[in-house]
Amino acid sequence: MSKLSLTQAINAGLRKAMEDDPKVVLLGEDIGTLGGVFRVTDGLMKDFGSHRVIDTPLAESAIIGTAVGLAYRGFRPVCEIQFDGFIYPGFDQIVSQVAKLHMRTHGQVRMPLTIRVPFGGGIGSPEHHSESPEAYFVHTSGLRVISPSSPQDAYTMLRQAIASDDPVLYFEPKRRYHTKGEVDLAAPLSAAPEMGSARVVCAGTDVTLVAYGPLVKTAMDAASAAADEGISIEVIDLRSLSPLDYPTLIESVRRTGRLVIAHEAGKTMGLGAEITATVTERCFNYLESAPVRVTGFDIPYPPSKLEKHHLPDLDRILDGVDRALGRTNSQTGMED
Amino acid sequence: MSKLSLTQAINAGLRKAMEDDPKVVLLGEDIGTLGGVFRVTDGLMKDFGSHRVIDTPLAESAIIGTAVGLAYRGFRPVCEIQFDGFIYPGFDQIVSQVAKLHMRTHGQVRMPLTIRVPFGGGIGSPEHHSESPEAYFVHTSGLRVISPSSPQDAYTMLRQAIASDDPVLYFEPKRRYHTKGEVDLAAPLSAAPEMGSARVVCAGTDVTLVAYGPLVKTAMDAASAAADEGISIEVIDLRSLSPLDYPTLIESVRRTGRLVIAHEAGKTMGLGAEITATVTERCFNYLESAPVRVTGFDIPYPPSKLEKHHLPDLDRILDGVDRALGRTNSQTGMED
Amino acid sequence: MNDSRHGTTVPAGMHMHHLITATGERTSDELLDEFVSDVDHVTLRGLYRDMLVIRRIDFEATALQRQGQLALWPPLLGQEAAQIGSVRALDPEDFIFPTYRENGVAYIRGANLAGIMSTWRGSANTGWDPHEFNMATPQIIIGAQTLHATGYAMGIAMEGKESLSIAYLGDGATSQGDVHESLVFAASFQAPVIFFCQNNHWAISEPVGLQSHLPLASRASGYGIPSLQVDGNDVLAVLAATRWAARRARTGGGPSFIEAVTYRMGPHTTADDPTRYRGVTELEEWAAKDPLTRLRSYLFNAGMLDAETEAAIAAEADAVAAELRDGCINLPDPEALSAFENVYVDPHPVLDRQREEYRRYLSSFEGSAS
Amino acid sequence: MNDSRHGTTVPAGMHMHHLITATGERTSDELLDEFVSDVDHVTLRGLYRDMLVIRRIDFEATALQRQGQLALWPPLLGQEAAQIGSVRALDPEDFIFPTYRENGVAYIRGANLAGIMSTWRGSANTGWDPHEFNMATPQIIIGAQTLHATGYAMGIAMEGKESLSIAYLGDGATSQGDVHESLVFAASFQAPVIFFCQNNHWAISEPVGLQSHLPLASRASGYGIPSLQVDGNDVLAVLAATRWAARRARTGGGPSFIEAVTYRMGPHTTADDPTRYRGVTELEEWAAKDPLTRLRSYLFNAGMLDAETEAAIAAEADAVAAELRDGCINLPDPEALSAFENVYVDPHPVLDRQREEYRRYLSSFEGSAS
Ligand SMILES: Cc1ncc(C[n+]2csc(CCOP(=O)(O)OP(=O)(O)O)c2C)c(N)n1
Ligand SMILES: Cc1ncc(C[n+]2csc(CCOP(=O)(O)OP(=O)(O)O)c2C)c(N)n1
Ligand SMILES: [Mg+2]
Ligand SMILES: [Mg+2]
Repeated sequence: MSKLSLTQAINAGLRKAMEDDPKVVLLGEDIGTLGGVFRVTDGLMKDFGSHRVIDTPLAESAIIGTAVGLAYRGFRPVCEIQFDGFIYPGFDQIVSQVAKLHMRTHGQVRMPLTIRVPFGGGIGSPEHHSESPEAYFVHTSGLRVISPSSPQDAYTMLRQAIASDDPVLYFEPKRRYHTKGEVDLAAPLSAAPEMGSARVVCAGTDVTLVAYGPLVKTAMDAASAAADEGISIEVIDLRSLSPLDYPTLIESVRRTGRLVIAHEAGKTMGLGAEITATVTERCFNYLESAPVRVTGFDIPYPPSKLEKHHLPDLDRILDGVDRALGRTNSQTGMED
Repeated sequence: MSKLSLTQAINAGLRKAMEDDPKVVLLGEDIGTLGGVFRVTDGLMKDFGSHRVIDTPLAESAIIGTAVGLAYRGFRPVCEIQFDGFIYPGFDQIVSQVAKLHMRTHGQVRMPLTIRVPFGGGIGSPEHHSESPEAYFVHTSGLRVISPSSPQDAYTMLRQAIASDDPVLYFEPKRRYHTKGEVDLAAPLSAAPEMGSARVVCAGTDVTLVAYGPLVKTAMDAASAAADEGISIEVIDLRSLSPLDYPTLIESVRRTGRLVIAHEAGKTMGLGAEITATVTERCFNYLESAPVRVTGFDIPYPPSKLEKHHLPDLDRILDGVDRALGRTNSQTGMED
Repeated sequence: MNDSRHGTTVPAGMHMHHLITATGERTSDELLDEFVSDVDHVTLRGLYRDMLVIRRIDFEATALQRQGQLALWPPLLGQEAAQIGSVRALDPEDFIFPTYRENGVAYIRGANLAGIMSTWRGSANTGWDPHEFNMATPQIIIGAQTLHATGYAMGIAMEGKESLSIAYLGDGATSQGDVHESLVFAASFQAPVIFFCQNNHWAISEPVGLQSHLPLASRASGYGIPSLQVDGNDVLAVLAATRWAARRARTGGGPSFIEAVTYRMGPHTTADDPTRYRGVTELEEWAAKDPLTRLRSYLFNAGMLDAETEAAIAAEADAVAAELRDGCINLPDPEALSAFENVYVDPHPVLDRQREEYRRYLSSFEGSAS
Repeated sequence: MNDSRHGTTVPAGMHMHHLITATGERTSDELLDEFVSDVDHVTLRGLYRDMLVIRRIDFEATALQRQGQLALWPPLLGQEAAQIGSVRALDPEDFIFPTYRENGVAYIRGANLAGIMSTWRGSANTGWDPHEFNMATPQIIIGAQTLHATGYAMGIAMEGKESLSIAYLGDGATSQGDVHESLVFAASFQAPVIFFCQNNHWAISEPVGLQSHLPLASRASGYGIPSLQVDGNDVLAVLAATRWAARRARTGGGPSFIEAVTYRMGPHTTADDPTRYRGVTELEEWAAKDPLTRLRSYLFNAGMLDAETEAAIAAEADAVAAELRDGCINLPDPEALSAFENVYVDPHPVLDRQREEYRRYLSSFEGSAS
């Protein structure tokens, strides 16, 4: 066991994957000499050479598109998109090529790409540096989408993503980059929970609270605070956003009868919509109240002095829990 | 009143908007001399000149991006994206510029762009010609998204979109392009229903069936068929996908207690998810059963010989209606 | 705004390489001659046969579309020399990234005719295994494949292999951002990739002059990528030009850009009506430069073609056409549930559930009337 | 894969235009001389003052960031001549589309200092009204603004006006697809747009040689867009080059591309640590070419600058800095509910409901302890 920050855990995961498989190559802007703007790839170019850790020209469509070509050639490219807001120039290659090539070729061409995306807000950044674009990719068939919330998951899930023969979007909760945790660097991948599985990170009986990435910590804090008031929250860390692990969610909601979902992305068509819809379909007779979404607003990401309002925090989550429990809450009395 | 096809109605709407406002200009591939691959812009270059109907070089990001520049200059650009699957190269400009510029400039710069997108399947086309990408844009704050289902709406809503100072994605149900209908070309816009409003196209009492664009006709057919069996379906044509007209939806569901949503886009994170989530939040105590989604599968659009399976048709919609009504249906007995 | 119509004539300022004139005379070209010094008359007749066969394939497919057997067909009529000259310059392990129009290239590479048709019939996503023929399936998103070719070539360079990739692209494609980024990456990493641009003068209804006032080949020079403009209706010159680029790629010379100047004699696809946007004079002009006619004249003059050999080639082409027709018409419709296959390599519970739901739905009709 | 490091030296092969050498001598340039024949010593001293003031602004903002008053700052240190020479060549109605680094340009255009800071403090999305100053707000998406400038210029051409737009871009930006598409559209429609590329040798940690082996200005020629390479640390030459491009734009000559060769003497932003990727020798080399020093020498030699005038300019700069600091520190934090403003022009019921919900949420804390 080693105590690592989330960035160090990702770095270790990249290193391990590169050691294990010479076909793993990294592409991105500033990932080589600089080691990435968040130092996630620190030291890798020095140790593996500039033919495996490739500082690319400044063009995201090309980062993805050349990775597709490398995959045709048998490589397993890991692309870094520097910030969430810079993934859109590469959107066409992701949606029309990466996601579709396996089906287009009847399974004959595999696209084992991993696309790393530092995402989310809360770090006081200017425009385009705090986005939560995951819903676009969850809606895109052919992709897998995951997001770790702890150093151990960051390490393990990245290795799983790189080992996966399907393309994987790997969303890194950048405001938790400095969170430290114990990481077992030696445990075999075969012993790890499946990449597509959610995890109950805190058992509870009154309400199921679902979060992923940066908000898992916030959700855990909310659960502790609620416990003081005698409310028992079961917190589920989704880990996989596509596919969603419905068996775990459904089992929990059938027990608690109540559901709250938290994410930073805007409410409309965010992950909360899909989870609410499917859980309602499959747990209709178990639900005591309507699932509650606690999310970012439907606005472009605001100036950083306003982000504390936009981002769900402990209080807003607890207010949502109150709503799910039918307790007095900020919206009590609001006309429907 | 004139009897027009949907394409003719759009053509008439463009013509009217260009006559009314010299700042309206059209940009797109093959829209000039050819009149568009669907002939939607037929005759407009001849009548308005190549400075207002602009055949652009083959580059979607530039079609959107130069339209942004034209909007800065006071123009009201109408961009044509030739087919749904070709909008992704322009995604970055839409998401990071078009959607955000009004907020970025504190309302000082307006982006009155209209982006026309023929969308959806059912016309036997090859890959990338039958997509339903609307959910990506509904999730994008700062945009409005609409889709007409009839020639009259096509005409009116296009004029409203062009007149709107907000950017509007206008999704044209291409497999209904040849549908004919009466269009009142002279009625003033002020008399038309709001661009953001849904419409009850068939009143009913047993179940609310929501559709938009190409599936409105299918939904109407389903309602007729169901009527023969004594089931009364209320069909709502969404018309506006963003914002969604919840008052209309909620009023209906509170009456019927049951909801079915149909769309061609994949199920996960499709419009059905959002509608289910919000209606569940706001009608929880009125719902007799879980809302049902009848949608495309979560797959890349299949080869055209398979599209009849992928696209919701009358039978699949009726099966969904049966599910909502608790009648025997194809999924009866399926374990949850 | 510039109201003047954009021209379709090739702008001057670049040397256009030829080896066989439109009337069938062999000329010499300083750069290209050495690359075809080994090409004898038998080989040339083989190229003629190739062109004739793919023209026949094109006719047959067009006819099948008219008869409702294909959903769509993008004709290659007029571009036979560009397709044959380029593909015949390659080694089998060189990887090809085509557009939708390189159906002649796919045939020469060995793809099964019915397979090629399956995509255009709408019964399959692909008609061949890209790894079997070292050729990707048709790319419809304009320009996207040029990045794939560049990445593939970066991979070749990483491995230190003597191989290459080739990206086919059209004149219209040169405007796309992806093509630019390909040139940037290819130049930066000195990737062994050939950008083979068929300037067929039209992007659906848009003349090449709308995309560029200059020859497309001159675009490459700003990236430091050697380029040339070749008569795309001269199969020998195209062969030579592609060999020039291939040698550069194999010997560490990095990327090259070839503009093969040719003409799309048919519609953009069978869904297109070119009479709406182009005149007959232009068509007639180019008919006079037909790639088959000129090689035929050359071979006739050289005594390599007579009525008998011509008949033999025609018979061969007819046989290919018959095989194509047969294969196409007999293509089975795909199974309903195959729509769920190959979306992912590994199991996907959400999709698996949808598949099971649809299986149940389909079986709910079993036994029921109608 | 090419394992060799990509160089940062400007490749040869293009003429670099100068008017004042690094040691402060006036030289002559065949193309540029005529464009600055009216520039007298007083004007030159004014340019010096401009540069000194924006350098002072840059220092003050950097200091404010270190003190936690700004969230981030992208220094312009070293690029004063490129920014001042270009903006001073423009007319007020010419529309500017900047990147995030043209804060000196914004100041010269008249934008309020506190306003400029508000974006970097995180308290506002914009610090000025683009229509008031004919200048868009900072663009963070690399390359995106070049399309906006091109479209704007297309609009000017449609209206038949004698005006222009200018897109600022960096060396790294030249790799983006959007920049290519801008050049394609600008050339195709002969739009009156100036592409003003500040090659400051770095894109964060990436040397310009990674983006291109050739001078960036040579990229434009493949589109038929006239271009030139100018010493970006020579304010007079930059002024002249921009006037050359502006005259072309105003007289129907269409687009131009200017590569101003300069150097980013500071970090990429205050969040960056350039010692990780570049050596001190390079920095020292460029310090010797400082844009202020050379003009100062020139003005001193010309007797236009003495201790007194220098002190006056310094005092002016100090006053600007004080105003900046004051304005910045006193910027009010935005109101919570302002986050919902300006997302749309017209009412939006879904967002309005969210706003109302959040208003209720906020007011649920009113009166409560803590
Ligand atoms: C990204 C994208 N935009 C638009 C289209 C529609 N489209 C199909 S072919 C074509 C013209 C292509 O012209 P060119 O590159 O010259 O190739 P050609 O068809 O002449 O072989 C267009 C606009 C597309 N397939 N992809
Ligand atoms: C689309 C996009 N990708 C990546 C980034 C991150 N990024 C910000 S500045 C920068 C380097 C830009 O270099 P250059 O164009 O030379 O401008 P400079 O910063 O030197 O002025 C990068 C990669 C971005 N802002 N936008
Ligand atoms: Mg073409
Ligand atoms: Mg730079």
